[in-house]
Amino acid sequence: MHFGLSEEQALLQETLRGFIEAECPPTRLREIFDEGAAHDSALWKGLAEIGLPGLCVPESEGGAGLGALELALCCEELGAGALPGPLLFHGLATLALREGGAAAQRERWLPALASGERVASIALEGVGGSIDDAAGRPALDAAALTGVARHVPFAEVADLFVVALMDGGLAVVERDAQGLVVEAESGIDRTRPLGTLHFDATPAERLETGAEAFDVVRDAALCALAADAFGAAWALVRMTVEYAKTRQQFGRPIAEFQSVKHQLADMATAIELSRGLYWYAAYACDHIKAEASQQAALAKAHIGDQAVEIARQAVELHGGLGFTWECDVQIWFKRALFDRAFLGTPDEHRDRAAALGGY
Amino acid sequence: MHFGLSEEQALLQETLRGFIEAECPPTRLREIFDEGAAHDSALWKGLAEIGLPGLCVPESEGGAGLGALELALCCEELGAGALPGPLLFHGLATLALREGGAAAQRERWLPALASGERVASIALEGVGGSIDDAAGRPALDAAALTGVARHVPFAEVADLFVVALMDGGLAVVERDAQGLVVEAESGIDRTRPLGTLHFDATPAERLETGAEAFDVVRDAALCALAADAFGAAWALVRMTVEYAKTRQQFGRPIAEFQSVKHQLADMATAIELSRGLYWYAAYACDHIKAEASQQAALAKAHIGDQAVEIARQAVELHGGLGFTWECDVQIWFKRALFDRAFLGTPDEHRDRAAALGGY
Amino acid sequence: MDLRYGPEYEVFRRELREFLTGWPLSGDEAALPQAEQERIFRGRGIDAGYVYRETPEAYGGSGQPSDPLRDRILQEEYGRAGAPGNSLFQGPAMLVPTLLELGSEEQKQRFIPPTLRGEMSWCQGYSEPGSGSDLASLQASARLEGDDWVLNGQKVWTSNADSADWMFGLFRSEPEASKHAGISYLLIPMKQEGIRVRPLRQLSGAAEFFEVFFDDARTPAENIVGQRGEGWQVSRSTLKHERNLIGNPRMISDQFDRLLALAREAQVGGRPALSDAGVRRRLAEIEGFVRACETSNLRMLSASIRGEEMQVMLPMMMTKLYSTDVTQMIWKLAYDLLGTAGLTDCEWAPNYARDSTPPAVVQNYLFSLGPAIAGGASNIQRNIIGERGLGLPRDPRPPS
Amino acid sequence: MDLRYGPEYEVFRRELREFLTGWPLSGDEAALPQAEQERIFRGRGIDAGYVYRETPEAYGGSGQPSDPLRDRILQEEYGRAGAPGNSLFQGPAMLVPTLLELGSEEQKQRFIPPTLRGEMSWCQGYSEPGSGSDLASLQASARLEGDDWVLNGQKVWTSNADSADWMFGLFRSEPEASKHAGISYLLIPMKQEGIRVRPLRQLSGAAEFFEVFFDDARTPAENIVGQRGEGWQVSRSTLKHERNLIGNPRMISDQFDRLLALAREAQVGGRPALSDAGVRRRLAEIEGFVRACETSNLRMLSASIRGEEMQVMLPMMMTKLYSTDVTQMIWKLAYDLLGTAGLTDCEWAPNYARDSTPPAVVQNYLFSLGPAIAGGASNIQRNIIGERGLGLPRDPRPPS
Repeated sequence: MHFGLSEEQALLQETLRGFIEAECPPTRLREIFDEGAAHDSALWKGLAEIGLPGLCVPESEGGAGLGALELALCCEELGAGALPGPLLFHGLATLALREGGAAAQRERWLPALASGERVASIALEGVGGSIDDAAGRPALDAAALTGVARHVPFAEVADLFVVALMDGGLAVVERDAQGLVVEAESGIDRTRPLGTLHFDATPAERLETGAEAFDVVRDAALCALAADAFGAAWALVRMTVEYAKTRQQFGRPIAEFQSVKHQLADMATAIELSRGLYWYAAYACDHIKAEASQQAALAKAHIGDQAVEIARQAVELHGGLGFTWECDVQIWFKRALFDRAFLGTPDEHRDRAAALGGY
Repeated sequence: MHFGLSEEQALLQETLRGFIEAECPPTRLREIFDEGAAHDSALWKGLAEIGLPGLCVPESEGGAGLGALELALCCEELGAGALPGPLLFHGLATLALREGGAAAQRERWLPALASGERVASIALEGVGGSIDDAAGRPALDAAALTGVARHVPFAEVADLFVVALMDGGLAVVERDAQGLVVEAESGIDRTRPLGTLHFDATPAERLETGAEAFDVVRDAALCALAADAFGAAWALVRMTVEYAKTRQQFGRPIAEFQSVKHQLADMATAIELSRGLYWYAAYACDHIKAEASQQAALAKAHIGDQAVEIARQAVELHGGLGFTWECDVQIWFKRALFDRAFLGTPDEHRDRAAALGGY
Repeated sequence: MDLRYGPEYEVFRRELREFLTGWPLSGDEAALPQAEQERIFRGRGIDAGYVYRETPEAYGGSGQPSDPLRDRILQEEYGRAGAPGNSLFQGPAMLVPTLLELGSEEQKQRFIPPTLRGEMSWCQGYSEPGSGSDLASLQASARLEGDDWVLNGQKVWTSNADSADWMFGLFRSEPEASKHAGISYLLIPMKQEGIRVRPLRQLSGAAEFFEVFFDDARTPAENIVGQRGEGWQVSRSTLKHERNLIGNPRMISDQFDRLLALAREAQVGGRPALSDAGVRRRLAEIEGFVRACETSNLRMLSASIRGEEMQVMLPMMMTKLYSTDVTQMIWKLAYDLLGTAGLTDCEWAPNYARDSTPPAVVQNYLFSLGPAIAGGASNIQRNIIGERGLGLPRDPRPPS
Repeated sequence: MDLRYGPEYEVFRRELREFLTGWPLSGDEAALPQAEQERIFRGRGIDAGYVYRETPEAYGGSGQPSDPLRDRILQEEYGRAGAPGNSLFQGPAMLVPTLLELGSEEQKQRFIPPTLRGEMSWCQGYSEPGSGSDLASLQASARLEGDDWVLNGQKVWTSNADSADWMFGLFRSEPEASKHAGISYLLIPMKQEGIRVRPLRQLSGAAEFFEVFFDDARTPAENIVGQRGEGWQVSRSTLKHERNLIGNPRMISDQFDRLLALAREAQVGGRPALSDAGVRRRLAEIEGFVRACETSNLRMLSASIRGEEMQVMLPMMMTKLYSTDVTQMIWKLAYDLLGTAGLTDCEWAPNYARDSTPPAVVQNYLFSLGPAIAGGASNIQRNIIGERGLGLPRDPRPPS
């Protein structure tokens, strides 16, 4: 019995953390953020060198064969560094192919995704606005896809999309397929741009067991977003602690004011004690299927809310500076807003958790 | 245009405040509270001497002819002093008779109620548990009342009850009417004991325009409870401010700890700025009928919640002492709990306010 | 208590409404540039005794006696008509009252009339990067050299610094004096070589504020309001005027109305948001706070009508802290109601606002974080309420 | 990460369950008084190596090596069976570990075995009316007179003071020494003339605690644990043991289960509470906090199994503050679900609890206010988290 990270898992986090510190420190992050060019090919290449695009790809297709937990652990680091790039969504797409693809489909697509040669993304939201609302999703008729998918991360960059279908299944669409028009959205989080996909009889291939894979991908996605928000929230706490130690007002660092100290203690407590929530939910995705959907919904809702509340307080504690574009707090704040809203708000997932929990 | 107290209204509050300070200081309050004998006849007589039982009784029947606003202003003082006794409910009963009674009914009952010679109470809740749910209330067949009314204040003391009926009307029942059994409840607030009335073909008289009067009494009651909670909450803030100034820990008064100071500032702000809410709602009961029901529901819900939250913090700031029976904080805490739950919880009144507000 | 306005005021309101039918302008005037139209209509308001009511006619106001209830009616009716009345710009709203109270006769004559006519525009130079809630620690300096003040340093959070003709600001003129005693209140022409203005982008992406850098900028020695070293007191007087503006009573209520309108259009879990018990209850909970703001405001207005401001000192101290929180509540729920549309900036724009150009909810949500910071952080407000309002002891101070 | 217990522990659990089928007792033993039955079954647990596992056999324990996972399994299975295992009374739970660490050999032999057998009962004398969160300021005094300590002063919040045979407590023995250095840790017989015990009624009306008054009470000089003036350190060791008891992992979850059961029975606005979107959402919100507690607990258990407590210092500091809040959330909603039934104390008692004597929700609600106060107020916890956990500077201290 061990509810903690194995050496391999800890090493995975350390490696990614080290990579982000070296390759995307706040100065570089700021450049990417201000340019709005969130897919930095050098960063992606670096991630590929440490094998991360293949994290969830089976070893037989050139990946590391790991699961939702390891993906979430990586996402904590992505959130902590607010790393721009499609890794989270790419990981989910590979998971979808692994779980839903026939052998031939896996062999056809996964190797190039594992190596990072090609980038994949997910398109789970139609025009209905609710994650389980299939009616608004694109429909696949024979091999032709028609409809609209909104809020697709890195829509302008990905080579491949895993698209949720009106009938509950999943399909794969290539970027250059006929009749696919990509429209950029003005997303709130510049580290992860969004777009709308318009399909007009676009050639697409149905994944063999897509309906089952949808549940797996959705639950893993909720855990990954919770983990990203967790990492972002802790980064905000650390940033604000450092600021409070140095910012002087009334002749002393504001950290000496008890109300500031207590606010920081409450922020740290709220986030630190929710770590196990995402750990457990992600572990359940891999090993305790019966609990996975409810735990993932709870983790997404809970950590999404906590992270945005922490971000709000981080802005406030940074004073006027926190309200500026210059201050890095905004980068993580918007990261947390994205994690909270993407694939459904906390209220929506609480409604799901209540139903899944039998109450 | 004057949204403030007239000289007469201010004098009314001062007079009652002075009376309570003189006749029911904390020492006397504590005796009454520990004995559980909340109807103190000397106190009632004193209130009668300053005319308060007749506050809402028309001048023609020996009262002061005032309205829901003046009743609420008095209730603020009752709450501030946690004064034991039936004045609030008696006032509402006289309001019901005034609004719902035919001339003969008013002449028959109001004079003795105005003078304080007899005590009245209200029985608005049946077994349904919701203030607007008439189905659970007692039914009047000819002049015989059958059914159960719960949570009737001073059920064992009142000479007269105004009872809400299943058909939406109101009836008057005398204490010694045949077939009326009074069962004491173990109420949470020892300053205002409760009982259940069991009617078995009990003689009762229907008020002429009871259905209209019910709405008036309900709205006035919600304002009165909001005002009582308002007074109780401010008393708790004052009490806690005084305690924080004197209680020493770590070599200084705890009021010097910034987090304590800020907590007190938040408590005071939450309550002080809701004063206008009860003022306005009560004024609306008297003068702007169209707004009365919604404003009263909002005031009851809002102030009820704020007062209990303030009470919770008052307990916490009093430390171990606050958790004891000895400490007077508990008296006001339970007063606030009563005001919050009696005639419906905040959630219920928010549901009503939403419907009344057209959303 | 009596919420009726009384016949005299009803007449005033009726006449005012009649007057306001003159806006928007018609005929040839309707073709003039917007700013010119506003100038014309504001001038008519001054002539009619509706605008800049208490400023003497000699300085370009309409010289009416103080009457907070007329002020309220004016605010309500001008607001309803969307007509240009008292300018909310910092010149007319903050500098003019300060000059009327503490300026020299020459300063009054020179600055007030063009400011009220909108021909001279102002920005405020108070905050600095190192001096936010602890404003008195400001470092920007003024040194008297011959007949000029020579200014160096930096100001921040300055609205309209790019367009303003003049700044009223606080500068440290007596470096040897104690913190509060070394500050002077100066009037500075903005269009000069020693002043550089840079837009300050907010986290929402908008740039409504500026940074102002002084590098041997100059202003004539006589452009000081009050005495050397008394600038802190002078600025408190300005802040008093700011606080005395009880504010638009509808400000919070308007935001709540927009929230309600949004809720009528929004969906939660695929169903209309208003059919959801949880949403309705959150709305009613917020309405409780909104009505608390509204009625507190009404109470302060009443006290001010009767000259009983001292009786409402406590609610006056509390109002900013409270309305800041309530504004955040409103936009937090609005943001939630967007659902995944909250992922994008400007996608959602149903007809939820009164005006024709509704700013995006996301922008409002982000902007609602500002007031907790601006003009004295919420924690400072709590100190003031605790110490001045409740009589609690001051924090222990570190050795200075 | 691996939440399976592994074969060795599955065997342990199977054997334990088999053993626990022996409770309740049967046959003639079932007729014995309850306390006697518990004593018998606890003795069997000691013999089987399940109870007081780490206490040496010489002192009446079962002398097993430390194994937090076995401890957890024991907690779970004893809890499920409702069987008497490790006593949670303060003697076995707090004094015994302290004596094992810091007591003299004579003290261990004299006090531990009868305490574990339940033949010697204890109460704790720490808090005083003037010394709550600032415990080290305590004033109750111990003066060595010949061969006895002579005790004066008052203790408060003492559970079981009416029935306990002995008290372990803190007394100021060196009045000249500094605050923390003047305290001794003494063992005191309760049944003596100089000690008076008075029940302390809580705001809920229950009297689960006592005040203890010392008026020249006495205890022999040798009944001191550790050295004179070192009582503060000795008591920290006791508190360490208290903290090391990570606590019943199901404590918060059990309360949430009771809330859910209540929600299944309750009505809101005349309809089943669970059909109300707002109620369901509040429940799910609380469940998020509950699962956070549960999984944090699991994490701390894991760290303790692997001897890596230092890696979870931060969550360990935070747990009390957090679970206090969560408990309040649970009972606040429960109280709300009562509706107007919350006006009366004991009216509502559906089958919402596992045990046969459900305490009223109102009582639980009132009781849930306690933990924020007891054992170090929440504000003190926040100071600790801020200073020790996040490395923030200490508050400025007043001149002492």
